[in-house]
Amino acid sequence: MTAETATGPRTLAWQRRRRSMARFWRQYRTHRAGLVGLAALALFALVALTAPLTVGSGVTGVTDAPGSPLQAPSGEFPLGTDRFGRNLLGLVVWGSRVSLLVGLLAAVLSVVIGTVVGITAGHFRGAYATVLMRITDWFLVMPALVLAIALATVMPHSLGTVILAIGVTSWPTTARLVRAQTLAVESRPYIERAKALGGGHWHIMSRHVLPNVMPLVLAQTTLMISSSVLTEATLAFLGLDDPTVISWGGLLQDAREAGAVSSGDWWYLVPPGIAIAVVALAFTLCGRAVESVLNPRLGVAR
Amino acid sequence: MTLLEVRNLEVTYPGGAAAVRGVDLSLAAGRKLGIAGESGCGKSTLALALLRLLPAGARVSGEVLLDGEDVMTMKWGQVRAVRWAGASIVFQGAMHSLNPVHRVGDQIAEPILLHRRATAAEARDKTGELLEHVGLPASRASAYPHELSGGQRQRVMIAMALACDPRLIIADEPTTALDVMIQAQILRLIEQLVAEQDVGLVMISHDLAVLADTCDRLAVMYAGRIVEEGPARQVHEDARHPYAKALSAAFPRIGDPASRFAPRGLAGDPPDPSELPSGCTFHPRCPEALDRCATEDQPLRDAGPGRQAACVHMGAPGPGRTAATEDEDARSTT
Amino acid sequence: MTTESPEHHEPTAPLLGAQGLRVTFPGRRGEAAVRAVDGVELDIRAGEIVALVGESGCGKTTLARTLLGLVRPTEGQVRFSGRPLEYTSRALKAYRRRVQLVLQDPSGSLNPRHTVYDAVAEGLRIHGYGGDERTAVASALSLAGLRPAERFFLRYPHELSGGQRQRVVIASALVLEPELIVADEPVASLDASVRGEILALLLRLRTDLGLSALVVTHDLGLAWNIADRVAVMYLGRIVETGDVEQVLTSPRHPYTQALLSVLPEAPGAPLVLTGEPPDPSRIPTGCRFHTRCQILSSGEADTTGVASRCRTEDPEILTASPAPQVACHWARAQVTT
Amino acid sequence: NPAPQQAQAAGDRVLTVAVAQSVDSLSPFLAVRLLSTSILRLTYEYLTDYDPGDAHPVPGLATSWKPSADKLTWTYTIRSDAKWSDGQKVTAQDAAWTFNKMMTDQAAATANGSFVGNFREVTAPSPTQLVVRLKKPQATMTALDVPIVPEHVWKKVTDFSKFNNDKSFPVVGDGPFVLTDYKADSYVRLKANKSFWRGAPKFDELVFKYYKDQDAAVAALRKGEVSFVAGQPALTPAQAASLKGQSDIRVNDAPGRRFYALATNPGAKAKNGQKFGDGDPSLLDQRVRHALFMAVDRKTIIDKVFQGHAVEGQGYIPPRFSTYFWKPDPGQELAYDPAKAAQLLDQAGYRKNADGKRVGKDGKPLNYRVLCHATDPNDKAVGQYLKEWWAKLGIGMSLDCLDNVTDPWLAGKYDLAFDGWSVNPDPDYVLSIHTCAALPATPKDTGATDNFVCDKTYDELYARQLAEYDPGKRAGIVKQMESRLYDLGYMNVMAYPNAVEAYRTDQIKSIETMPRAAGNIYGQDGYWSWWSAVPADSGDSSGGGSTGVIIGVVAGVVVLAGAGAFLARRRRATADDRE
Amino acid sequence: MSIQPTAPDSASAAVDKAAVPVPAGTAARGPRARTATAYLRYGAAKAGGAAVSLLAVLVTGFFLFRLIPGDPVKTMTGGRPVSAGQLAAYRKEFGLDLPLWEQFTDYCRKALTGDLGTSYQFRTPVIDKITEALPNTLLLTGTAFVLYTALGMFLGTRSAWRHGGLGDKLNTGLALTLYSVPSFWLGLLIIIVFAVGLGPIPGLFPTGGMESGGKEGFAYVLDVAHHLVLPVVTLVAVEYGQTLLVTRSALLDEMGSDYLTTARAKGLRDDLVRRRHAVPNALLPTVTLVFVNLGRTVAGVILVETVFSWPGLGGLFYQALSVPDLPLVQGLFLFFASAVIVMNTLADLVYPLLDPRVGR
Ligand SMILES: Nc1ncnc2c1ncn2[C@@H]1O[C@H](COP(=O)(O)OP(=O)(O)OP(=O)(O)O)[C@@H](O)[C@H]1O
Ligand SMILES: Nc1ncnc2c1ncn2[C@@H]1O[C@H](COP(=O)(O)OP(=O)(O)OP(=O)(O)O)[C@@H](O)[C@H]1O
Ligand SMILES: [Mg+2]
Ligand SMILES: [Mg+2]
Repeated sequence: MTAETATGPRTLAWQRRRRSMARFWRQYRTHRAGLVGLAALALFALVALTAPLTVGSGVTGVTDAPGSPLQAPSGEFPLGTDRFGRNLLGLVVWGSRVSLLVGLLAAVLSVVIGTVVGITAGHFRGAYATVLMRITDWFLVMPALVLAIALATVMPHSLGTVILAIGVTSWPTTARLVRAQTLAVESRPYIERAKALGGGHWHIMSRHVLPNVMPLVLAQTTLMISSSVLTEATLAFLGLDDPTVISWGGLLQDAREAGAVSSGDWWYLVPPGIAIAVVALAFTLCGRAVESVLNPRLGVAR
Repeated sequence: MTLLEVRNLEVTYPGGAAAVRGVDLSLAAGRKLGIAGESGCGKSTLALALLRLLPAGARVSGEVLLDGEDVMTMKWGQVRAVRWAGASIVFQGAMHSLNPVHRVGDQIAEPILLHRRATAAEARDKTGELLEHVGLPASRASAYPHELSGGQRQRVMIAMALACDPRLIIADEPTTALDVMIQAQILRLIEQLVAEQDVGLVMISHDLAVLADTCDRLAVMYAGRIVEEGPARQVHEDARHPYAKALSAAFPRIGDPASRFAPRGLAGDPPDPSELPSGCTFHPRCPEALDRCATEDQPLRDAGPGRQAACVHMGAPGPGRTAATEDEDARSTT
Repeated sequence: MTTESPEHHEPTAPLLGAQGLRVTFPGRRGEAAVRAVDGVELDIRAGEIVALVGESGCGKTTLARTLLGLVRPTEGQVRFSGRPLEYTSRALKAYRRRVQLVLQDPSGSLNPRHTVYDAVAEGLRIHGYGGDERTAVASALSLAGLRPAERFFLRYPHELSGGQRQRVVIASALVLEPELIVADEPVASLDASVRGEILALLLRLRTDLGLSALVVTHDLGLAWNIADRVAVMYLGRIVETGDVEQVLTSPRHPYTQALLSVLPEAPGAPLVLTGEPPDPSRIPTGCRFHTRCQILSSGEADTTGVASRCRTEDPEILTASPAPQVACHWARAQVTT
Repeated sequence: NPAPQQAQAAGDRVLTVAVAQSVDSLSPFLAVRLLSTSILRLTYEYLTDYDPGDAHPVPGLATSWKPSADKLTWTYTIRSDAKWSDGQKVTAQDAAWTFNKMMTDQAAATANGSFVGNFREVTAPSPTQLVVRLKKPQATMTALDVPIVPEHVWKKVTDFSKFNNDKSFPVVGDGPFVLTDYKADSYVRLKANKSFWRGAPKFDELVFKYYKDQDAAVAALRKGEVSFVAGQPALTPAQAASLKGQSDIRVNDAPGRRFYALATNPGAKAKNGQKFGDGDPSLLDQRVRHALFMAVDRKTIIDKVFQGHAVEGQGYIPPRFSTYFWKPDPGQELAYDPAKAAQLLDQAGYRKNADGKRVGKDGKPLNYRVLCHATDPNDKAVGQYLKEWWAKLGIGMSLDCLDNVTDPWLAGKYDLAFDGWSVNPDPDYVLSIHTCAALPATPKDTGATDNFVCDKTYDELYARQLAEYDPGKRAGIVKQMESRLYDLGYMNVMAYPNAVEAYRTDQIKSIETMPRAAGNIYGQDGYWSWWSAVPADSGDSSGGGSTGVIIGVVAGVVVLAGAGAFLARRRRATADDRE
Repeated sequence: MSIQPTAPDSASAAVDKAAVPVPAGTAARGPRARTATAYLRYGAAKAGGAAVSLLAVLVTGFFLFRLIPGDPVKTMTGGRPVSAGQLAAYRKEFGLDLPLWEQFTDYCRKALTGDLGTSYQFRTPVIDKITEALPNTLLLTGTAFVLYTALGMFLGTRSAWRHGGLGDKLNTGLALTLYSVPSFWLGLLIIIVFAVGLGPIPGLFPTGGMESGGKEGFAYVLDVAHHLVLPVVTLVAVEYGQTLLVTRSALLDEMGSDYLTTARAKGLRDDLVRRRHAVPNALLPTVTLVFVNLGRTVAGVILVETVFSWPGLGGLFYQALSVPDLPLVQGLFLFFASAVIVMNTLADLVYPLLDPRVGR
């Protein structure tokens, strides 16, 4: 009570945010799968962030590789060595940095484009929206992987290219979802009320639409990261990544190029694949949990 | 004999919401019982419980005797046989109670085929008849629900309820969300059909005035309980329970100078069924509450001939409700 | 006739007025245009509560929105304080400080992600309120009957009951200290027991603050409860208007009569109009009500000798004056004979 | 352990070879890819063949040949016992028609036009005599790798640029095998030509089966689905190692005919003197080129990247071609010596700055772009080593791995590039690509040049060897050319990768390698391997045994039936009372 | 790759339209005739939209691949020595000497007649290469599509009907896990285990390709089926999850519906309620997904085709890109995009036949 009575609007806002975070967390906690996903993500984030301390950039060096090529797992190399004799455990740990970074950036890029397009197309009707939605539809029918591969082939092989290729091809789903949500929000009476209060376009989009599509966007981002990680791995596997950068997909490609599949060198192939799958799964689980907490109508995790 | 006899019915939803808490009701064949109460007081839950239609997880106890047989202890097969053939329901919001992708004729014919094992042609004829009966051309059988207006859809629901000539019709807010004029049409239709076919009617509404006009007897529910029960007119015009009083005052009589510039309502908000107040659940809002109301639950007590009210001001708890009901049944309808 | 309301007979200049207002929506996919509002003259004076009643789809909401400047009229004009409403965004913004809207559905009218404080302060923020926001919000909330106001600041709409939500909506309208409130079905979605409290609040605001109000409703009882004047609308047109007591106790238009007769406690047999409410994209010629008119179908109009006029001649639009008026050939004939 | 599959039609002995490369065309006038040309080798006889022992020319369609004294007229005697598979006799006229077509029809010259570029006239005075008149002496006249086609079939072809020879089967030919069926990216089937003049092949059928994925091919070999896995690309060290341990499988790890090199952009220019491209100017300094190469530890590359399946690079021509193999003198050799490399760079004026980076003449740190083939794992692997080694020298490098390196390459937009060629028994071609004559006429043209090397001394030597019909003397000149190329430092051979391939010994009893002592099987200069392959007694590889099919189908049916039964049971359960 | 149904117009329209009651008067006069013309109008609108999309694809197909750096003719000749004159001749042959605008109109005109140009590397008409590989891709994707759709819908329905139960949890868990697995990786593992054979598991299936060759009649069919197993299993494993999840959530959404209570109140058995009322309604949004998936799967098998050496369009595309074989890439791109558009349009056209609320 005392805290509530003697506070200014700023503190109020802060309190409110803290409260809603707490409420969010309380509900999130009830989703066991979401918690598992979150724990896995925390673990991976920790591993990726501390990689310079734990394994160091030295693991990627080929000239001073510690082992001999393709050694099976042993005490010295828990996951064996790669074709240069590098420590695979270290590489998988180091690779998490690129895989997560690319996944994250590509997803953010894609979701940002999608959200901007979706909100504006939903808010402004008329020609602008029609054109925008035509473009969106057009991108939607483009086979995303085909387009991403084409883009990655046309542009120089680098991480930026991969991020761009994923981001540019995957936004339309978000745009459509956000637009649908925007339309739903805009049909709510409080928008009418805000207009009647004298609020302009910016006020309505920023104060009413955005906060209401945010849950969707957040959930969508999480899900999108999952698919971006997968797409990154796919592009890397197809050799469209920067070959000197270590990523999980790149490791898989290395493994395949080295003939690990037919030679039975499973330790080269299995860990990066599992890492990809676990991260993608973890993001998906978190995304679904977030989605069902923030937007129970979607009915995903009921 | 009584058509429907409900004894001490209780329903608790999985979240802990005690939606119906010890309801006793009875209804003779050919009579009309109104159940009033505000949103969330458990009216629909009660209706669903009568045919064991509540979602899995809801805990139900008590007895529902339909023609003397307890629905609660029947085997599922028997329950299904009772449904629609014994008692049918007209749901709140016909908009959503009809399957949007099936033609209305098929939906009406579905229970006929299911319970009567009639041939398809017979069922089709019957469907046409039913539609004509509720004032729709038989040709509308081929329409989809979305092609009908709200009033027409509600008529379809009523035709469907009549499909298997049930002995009891439960109408859960059949006219809510309809326009005044359509509402009047539908109410008239229901009254007429009930009179014609001699079926029992349980009509649920939040509009006390409507019920008072349509039904023989009226039960007012509050927080899952019946707080007042008696002949319809009397309950509406001269309520005993303070909640029923407030409710009936909320519907002003046009031309009554007392209500001009004097809207009347009840302070406070309806209780949350999962966190009911102690004692009499109405006491936090009650203008006449005594100290003991906060701790003591108030059972139904006699409140005049054929009337009961669950209020401390009514004197001693009443003996039995059945006798009084039977008495009152003699009263003719308006 | 009761005389509880002290101000309502004083002849003041209209605060808000509609002049020959027409709103037409283009038809969908080649269908006929929808004439939602089809020639309305209506004045609301300072301190007056006017009820607008009518069946669903008759154009009540559209009229209310047009009065607020949310819809531009196809024809006619809205006048506020004697000046026609301008539709530049600056003029609209200024106008919207003085006229506020309260909607039917309090749950929908509140952004689920804004706290009560935000919802109430929104208007202040939009209009760049210079004073102490917190105090303004608190006083608006207490005016609306939410006391102590601070207790509600951090609540989200879903933590409030329906009645409380509607109070928040009203508070957020009051915070800008408007002169007039347009309330579209303000209590339709509320429980019967809660309804009275909200209506009482509206009445109190009028007495305490001199606020005018246009209350849109389909509930005649509500008009009886709080309004000074009532306007009955049918298919985009006002067909009867006058003091509440007069119109509701001795209605003259067959439509008003039918509306009143179907009320549960109404004396006499209900006059149930047949058919669905007609469609505003196909307004009948002649009197717009003649297709459903019980007077016409019972032959009474014939007796009076107005039947053919009913079918062919559109009764003229009622003026904005507060005097009782009816747009019916038969009713007018009754008076003259 | 997998038992060899049973033949589906007893007696038909099929040799199945797993391949990855798509056929570009089956027309001898269009096909340039290794697989396509190998198939053409099998289906059309050439004038001459190479001896499987030491690759000297041996009779093919021509039983003998001889140049005129002025070195400008060559006369070939065409054998009279060769027949086309449709029964017609093969005559000198067929050969003359084939060459003339290539000389007169642009489209027909697409694939092998270079062979006839120096021809003045080709005639067939008699069915057994072919006469070729040259504009200039040409030492490669016994190495004309041109399939001779039947005139009576091919003269009906109107547009050679569009005709792919893959529509009507069997294809009329005169090689050891007859092409009987082809389905793009699925298989190529050939039947033994029982009336082949050199004798019928031992296998009845030869099938090239597609495994786009080499691991799949290796697995197929292991299971006996195929008899042979082509070493193109070579089996990876891991695959070779794992196959070596397996009984019934022999890994053929033979000296290859390729060299694997690091090419340097010498400043691309055209014959008209116009310069183009954007090669780093510092690379024009021989010391820099030498320094870069001296920082490359070839032994590590052999050990780590090739894991022993390659030989350390020295001269331009691989040791497999003993006649032309050359290696640098100890004094000339650019041995691995990072310290000396650094010294050389210092001398050349490329000193380290404060950050330890070597700075170019323009004051910017040196940073070379190395063009690499995205599809070649070795490029990427070696690239990583180069990057680290050169970083120690203070030179930056970025690896530009592209699917299509042709474009920047032809435009001269690179600093260094991974380069490699398969060398023919006659080295003329790989030598010619470094002559000034091979440069494009203008920047707009495409020349035959490899990486724009143009050196007077080298060109003189090249002209001399081409006119030298004495093999011994010619070899001497070729070695001098190699030495000159080595010193120039534009082509730095790092390794000669081995041809690593494998086959099932329970399906192939014996098969001829080339060279016979230690050589490759797939992609030979001739048809020796497939022609000579002897089936093992136990049977063949029929590819995808019927036992497997049966077991698979049975398993599928069992699973489906089980699932069906399960569902039926569940359905009955749900139909019961439940709400 | 999101888990949400990426429903095109129709699904959202279904919701919008349902909320707008159609005036009663209109339906009264001849509902049949009205719906038929309304459907035609709707269909025409959708087809028009599709035509616009196809045109847009055509334009992009042209300009996107003009972005590829370098000279297509030099690329095409693969670095073989060619004189400027010859290059010019090639340019002329492939129409590359014309101004861009004319190239474009020429290309459009030809594309509309099915002429997609000639492949640089195979020197055959692109359309021939596509028609050659298309049946193989269709066989693979078609089989997988039918299986994963059936499996996904079946399991999704079960999962939703018993949601919250152990079976549901296992089902969704497995679906989500497989959904997160890279398809190529799964393919490789499947090859190791079931084609190469691991430990006691014999390698029963071929490691790749589509046929052994040289078989005819039933033996051929059996042989192809045998080759089909592993790639199909891989595709089904990675794809069924989405269908399952979408079906499940659609059915869950539907399960709260009042009309299901009506159906049960009528005395219908539980499984009848499900079969007759819940599932058909819930599957409506899934239908769109199903069609869209079919279009996407055709374009999305690149990896699986690569891993299993399947001679289909995916492999062709990858091969074309690495040259790059401009006309082939362009042709395949057009083909893939058109496939998706056509499938989307089909979904839009089928939808109103299933759901009376849409498009009338
Ligand atoms: N499936 C459910 N699970 C949990 N609680 C429920 C469920 N259905 C209803 N309730 C709760 O039970 C109480 C009674 O609901 P019910 O629908 O019976 O009310 P009602 O009187 O019919 O209201 P209305 O007039 O709004 O229809 C409400 O508080 C509601 O929130
Ligand atoms: N934006 C619009 N576009 C087209 N038609 C509209 C629009 N808004 C309203 N209408 C039509 O105008 C008519 C009047 O609508 P309005 O909402 O004003 O009625 P109402 O009297 O408020 O009804 P209710 O009591 O149901 O709220 C209706 O037929 C409606 O369909
Ligand atoms: Mg209810
Ligand atoms: Mg309205």
